[in-house]
Amino acid sequence: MTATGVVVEDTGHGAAEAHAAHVTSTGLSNVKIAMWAFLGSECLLFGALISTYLLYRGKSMVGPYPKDVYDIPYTSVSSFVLLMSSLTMVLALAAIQRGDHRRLRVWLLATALLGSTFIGGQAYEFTTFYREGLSLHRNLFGSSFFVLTGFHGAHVTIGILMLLSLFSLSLRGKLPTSKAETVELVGLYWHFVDVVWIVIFTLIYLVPSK
Amino acid sequence: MTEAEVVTHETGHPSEAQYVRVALILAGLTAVEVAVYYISGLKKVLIPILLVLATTKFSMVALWFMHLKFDSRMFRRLFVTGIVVAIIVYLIALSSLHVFS
Amino acid sequence: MAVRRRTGAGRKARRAWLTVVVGLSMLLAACAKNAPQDTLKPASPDTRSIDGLFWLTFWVAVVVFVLVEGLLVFAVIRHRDKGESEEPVQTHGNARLELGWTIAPALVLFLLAFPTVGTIWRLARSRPNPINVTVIGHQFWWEYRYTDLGVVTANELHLPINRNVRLTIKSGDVIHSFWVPRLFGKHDAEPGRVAHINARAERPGVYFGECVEFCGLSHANMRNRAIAQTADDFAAWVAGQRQLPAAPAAGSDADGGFNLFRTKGCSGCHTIEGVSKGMIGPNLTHVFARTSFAGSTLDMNPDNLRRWLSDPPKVKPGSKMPNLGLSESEISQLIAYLETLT
Amino acid sequence: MSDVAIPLNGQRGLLHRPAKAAPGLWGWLTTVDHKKIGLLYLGTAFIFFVIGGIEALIIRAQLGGPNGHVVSANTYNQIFTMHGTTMIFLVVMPLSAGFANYVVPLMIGARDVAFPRLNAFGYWTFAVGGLFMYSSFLLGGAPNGGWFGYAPQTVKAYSPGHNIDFWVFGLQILGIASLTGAVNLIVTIINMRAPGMSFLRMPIFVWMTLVAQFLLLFAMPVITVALFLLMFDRLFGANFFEIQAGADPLLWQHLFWIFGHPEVYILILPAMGIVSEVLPVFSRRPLFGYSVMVISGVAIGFMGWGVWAHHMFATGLGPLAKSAFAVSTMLIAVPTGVKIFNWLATLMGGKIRVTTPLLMACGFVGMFTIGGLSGVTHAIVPADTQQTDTYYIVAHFHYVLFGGSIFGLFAGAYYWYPKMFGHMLSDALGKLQFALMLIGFNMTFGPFHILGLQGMPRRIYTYPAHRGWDFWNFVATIGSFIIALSVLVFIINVIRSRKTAAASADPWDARTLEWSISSPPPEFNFAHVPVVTARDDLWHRKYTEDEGGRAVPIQPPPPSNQVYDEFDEETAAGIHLPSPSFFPLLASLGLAVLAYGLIYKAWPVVGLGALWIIGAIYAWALEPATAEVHDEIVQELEPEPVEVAP
Repeated sequence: MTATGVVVEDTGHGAAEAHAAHVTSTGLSNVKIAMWAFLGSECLLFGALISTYLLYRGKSMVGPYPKDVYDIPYTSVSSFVLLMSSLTMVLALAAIQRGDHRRLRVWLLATALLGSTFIGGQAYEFTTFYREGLSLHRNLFGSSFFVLTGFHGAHVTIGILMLLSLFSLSLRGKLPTSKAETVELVGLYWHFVDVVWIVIFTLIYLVPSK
Repeated sequence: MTEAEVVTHETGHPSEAQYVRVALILAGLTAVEVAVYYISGLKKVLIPILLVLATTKFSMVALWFMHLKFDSRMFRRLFVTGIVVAIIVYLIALSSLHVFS
Repeated sequence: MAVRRRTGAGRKARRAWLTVVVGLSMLLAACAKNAPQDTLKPASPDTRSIDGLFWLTFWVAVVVFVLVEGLLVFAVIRHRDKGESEEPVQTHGNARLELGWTIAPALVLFLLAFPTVGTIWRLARSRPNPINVTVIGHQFWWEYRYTDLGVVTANELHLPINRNVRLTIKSGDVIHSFWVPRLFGKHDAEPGRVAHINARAERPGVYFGECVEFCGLSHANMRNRAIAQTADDFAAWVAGQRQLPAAPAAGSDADGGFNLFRTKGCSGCHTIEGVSKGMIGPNLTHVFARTSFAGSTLDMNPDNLRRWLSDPPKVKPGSKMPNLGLSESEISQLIAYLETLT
Repeated sequence: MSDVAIPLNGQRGLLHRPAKAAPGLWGWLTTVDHKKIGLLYLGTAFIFFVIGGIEALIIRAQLGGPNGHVVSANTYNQIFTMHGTTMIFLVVMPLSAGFANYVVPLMIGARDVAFPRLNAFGYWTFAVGGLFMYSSFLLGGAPNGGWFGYAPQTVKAYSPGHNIDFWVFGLQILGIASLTGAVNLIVTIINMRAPGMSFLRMPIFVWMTLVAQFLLLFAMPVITVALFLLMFDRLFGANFFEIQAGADPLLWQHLFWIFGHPEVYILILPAMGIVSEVLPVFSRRPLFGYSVMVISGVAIGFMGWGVWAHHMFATGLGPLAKSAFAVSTMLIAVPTGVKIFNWLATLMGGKIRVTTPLLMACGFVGMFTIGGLSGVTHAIVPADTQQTDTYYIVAHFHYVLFGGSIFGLFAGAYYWYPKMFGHMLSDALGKLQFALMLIGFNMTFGPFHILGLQGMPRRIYTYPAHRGWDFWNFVATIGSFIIALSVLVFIINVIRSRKTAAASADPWDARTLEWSISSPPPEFNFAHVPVVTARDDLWHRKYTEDEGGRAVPIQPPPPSNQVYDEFDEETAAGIHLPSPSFFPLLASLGLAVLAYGLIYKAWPVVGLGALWIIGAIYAWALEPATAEVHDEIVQELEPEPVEVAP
């Protein structure tokens, strides 16, 4: 659930009265605590999917097995792409914090493009595996692999949607510097999705199957 | 990465150069991971190395890119609680399902 | 201020105390006359040690129960507002008390932990030279295969007294749970997994049991019986089970039933040694020697057989055996044939 | 609430947003006021409580005597599954959410929750999820796999109909509602406390709600994954639970119970919080050992994650795992015991006003103790292999869930009813309900202990005669109808309460902030945000302690506006309140459309549902964040007038 629909009215420049609602007990912003709590609970979600994969590793009765289909160099490139998208994301955040809206749009677009490249890579990998006989129905490896990486892919796609929304809002002048926190939230979500892929890439692709 | 000239921006966030340097290190670690995967000599030690590398990359992205190093401890507490609960609970579940033996 | 009626408060407290006493007395009147699946009447060494553990925990619980409930009711009655004007002393806490009622329960539980863990490991240990029986749970009946003795039967597990019997628990479809309360604690029958139960009877008799993990429509009709016999009765039973049933005399009702068995499709699901190889339903080679059938829900007699054969799903909803639409005469012939399978 | 809708201040968002809460139905559908949402939660949950109760009566009628045939096997399986699922997901959780939504902001001195529209979305998703699951009765059969739907039994091969699909998607929707509610309440409690309200000055109900919401935050994703795996198995032919493909039948049990056990603490902690508020007020003394109560609540929260496999002692876990989980289950009894002793210490030496909330709270302490004790017997693994899956377990969880949560929630209902509705519930009828419920409850679930020990399995739609079960089953059936009678008495009490005298702001002479404002409170709660100086702040504005430690009213009595929050029309108008919005409701309905589409594999409907949800979320995000901002401020805002809520 990405849209937090918060009503922290932006006091921005010169709004007169400081309502008690905007002064928070910890001085931190509501939406940021909400996002970190949400990311904490997402750890449990991906943890369960990864555990299911680890449980069923080496238990498939029929092929194809991980060794038959995995193309490590290919996947490491797409991991690199996602890693770099974290860099462009954080540069985008730095840009808006400096008030440089043009540079913000450049880096947002770069992040969205890198994310799309990653998703394209995943889609290609899925079709290749599918052609090699691996499917949800084929064996335990097929089920657990596709559901885990599919869930991650869905999260990346939602991230790309949010990045493009930020880009269009910025184009239409609806993303002022005072709204830098919105970009930071999308950034946190994006880095989290990248961090989950770091774990997936190691545990699923690199650690050899029994 | 030197701790010293970290804070160049008045809101206490690292500078752009800092971000690029962290990204290069992460890229390097990924390359090391893939390289280690192919070195047959390290077969027995492969899994610990991979886990260490993955944890390093994980914490670097979290600390630098997600600003956990610079923001309030509240965020760190929320995130780390989720991670710790997940790791403990799923390790117990997987070990009772005899995945590791 | 809320209106306080002194008598109302007293009456309420007494009524609460009365309920607790009534509840407690009901609990103590636990031993109904004939409860064949009563876990409080152990009939094997294992269930006796479980029973011992239960009563130990029970009496500890009773002490805590009387202490806590007594204090609760006493506090409400003794310290109820009798209309005095002054307020009570505003005590905030007492570190020593807190420490006390943290350590004390922990200690009691710690003492309980030793017998518990000890019994867990003792019950899990495999016993010397057992009789091996594979128990397979199917949707809605239990199958037993005496792998060493070459006997296959259903619903009723025969075992000799004072001999270790090692049950290997499996399932052919969903998760069931095999349990004869007076002989052993239950263990789930999980498909794709193998589990073991150590059974041992001390006195001959019929011990009742039931499937105890929800497994579908007729979960309630998936019962079983364990028949403990003396060594020679058991040997006689095994010998009987190993004999092939004699073919029925030509031209008799039984012979008609025999033909119906093969033409109406019964042979496709049921195995009768030397006649058919069907693996879906129970083995019927010596079906009439059993005291119950249809998941041990019906006693073995011609009337129940007739009721079962006329419409099996009505007796056991969801049973895989369909309603074959047999006529009365066909059912009579089939019953005649089944009566020869002793 | 002023009836005149003040015109929006000229900031046209993507779509027009009503400025002020409209009266009548439209006001309720678009409300973002935490009090109205709290009442919606409580009302909807009470309706489901009555439905769940009727299901219970059907079960008891079927089992009243041997070979019962009131309902068929299939109907019985649907009824007992829906009774379990309803009572847990549609009654106890929403009742706790309702009280948390209504009372927590008042207790911490806040004007609303952190994310009002997300709060509305949480309620509507809960309501939609409940109705969606109950629509299964009309569309071919309700879920019939038990409230925890063990895997191989609920895969397509053994549960062919759509029954289990409704269960899977219903729980997914309810999961979204709980997760959004958890995030909302966590941020509210952490970040929106009144000045001076440190963590250790918060009421215990707020603490227990916070722990329960963290348990929800981390437990919901686990069952979401389990349900997704089952959905992929049933709809798309995956083989997570296909035994022939090598799947492990224990995967579902582990995933479900890793959620399942924190879930039962989610069900009990709020009720424990309510009891910790009620007992001090009616004993006229502070809660005994406040900090120990907080620590034990947090300890239960953490240890709740280490005990789940005590639901699986009859499976092939192996002696090592069984011993470990036996010990951890015993350990978790310690903090629970500490809480009970602290409640007793609060009562001991108090001046106890025996009113209905107090009796309900004492009922909680009494009955929950019995449930806790029978719970400890389940930690004894060998004994548990005789007790699990029998009516002994059914007795245990009814003593903790009904004897515990329901008694605690009724204590909360009687305690906060004057605050919510502005008039009192009759104490006499309340005590009648308490007596009937206590007697009926013990008559129903006491005998279950006996039936369980006599080997009666749970979830059997019928049982033969000559098992020794007939008498106690009959007693239990009578008891269940007495419980039904007590609930009827409650309904009568509520209906008749319309005509009772108006309640003052502080009818119980209570201790916490929600009693410092009028009953029912104005929409903005506090005209002047309270500055908190002590724990149980309201009590310390009225009483001080003499040298003997006894409480004595402060002499000379302080002016009433220093104790209670009084305000005039002018200050009330100046307070900015979040504006209503109908997009949360819209987004919730989208979830149901998506779920129906997936069940019947009607891909256009799935597409429609997905677009509907995305559209509703975008419209919600792009909605103008504010209503009537005063004119002189409008000019100073930047050129881009419309702000975006993140």
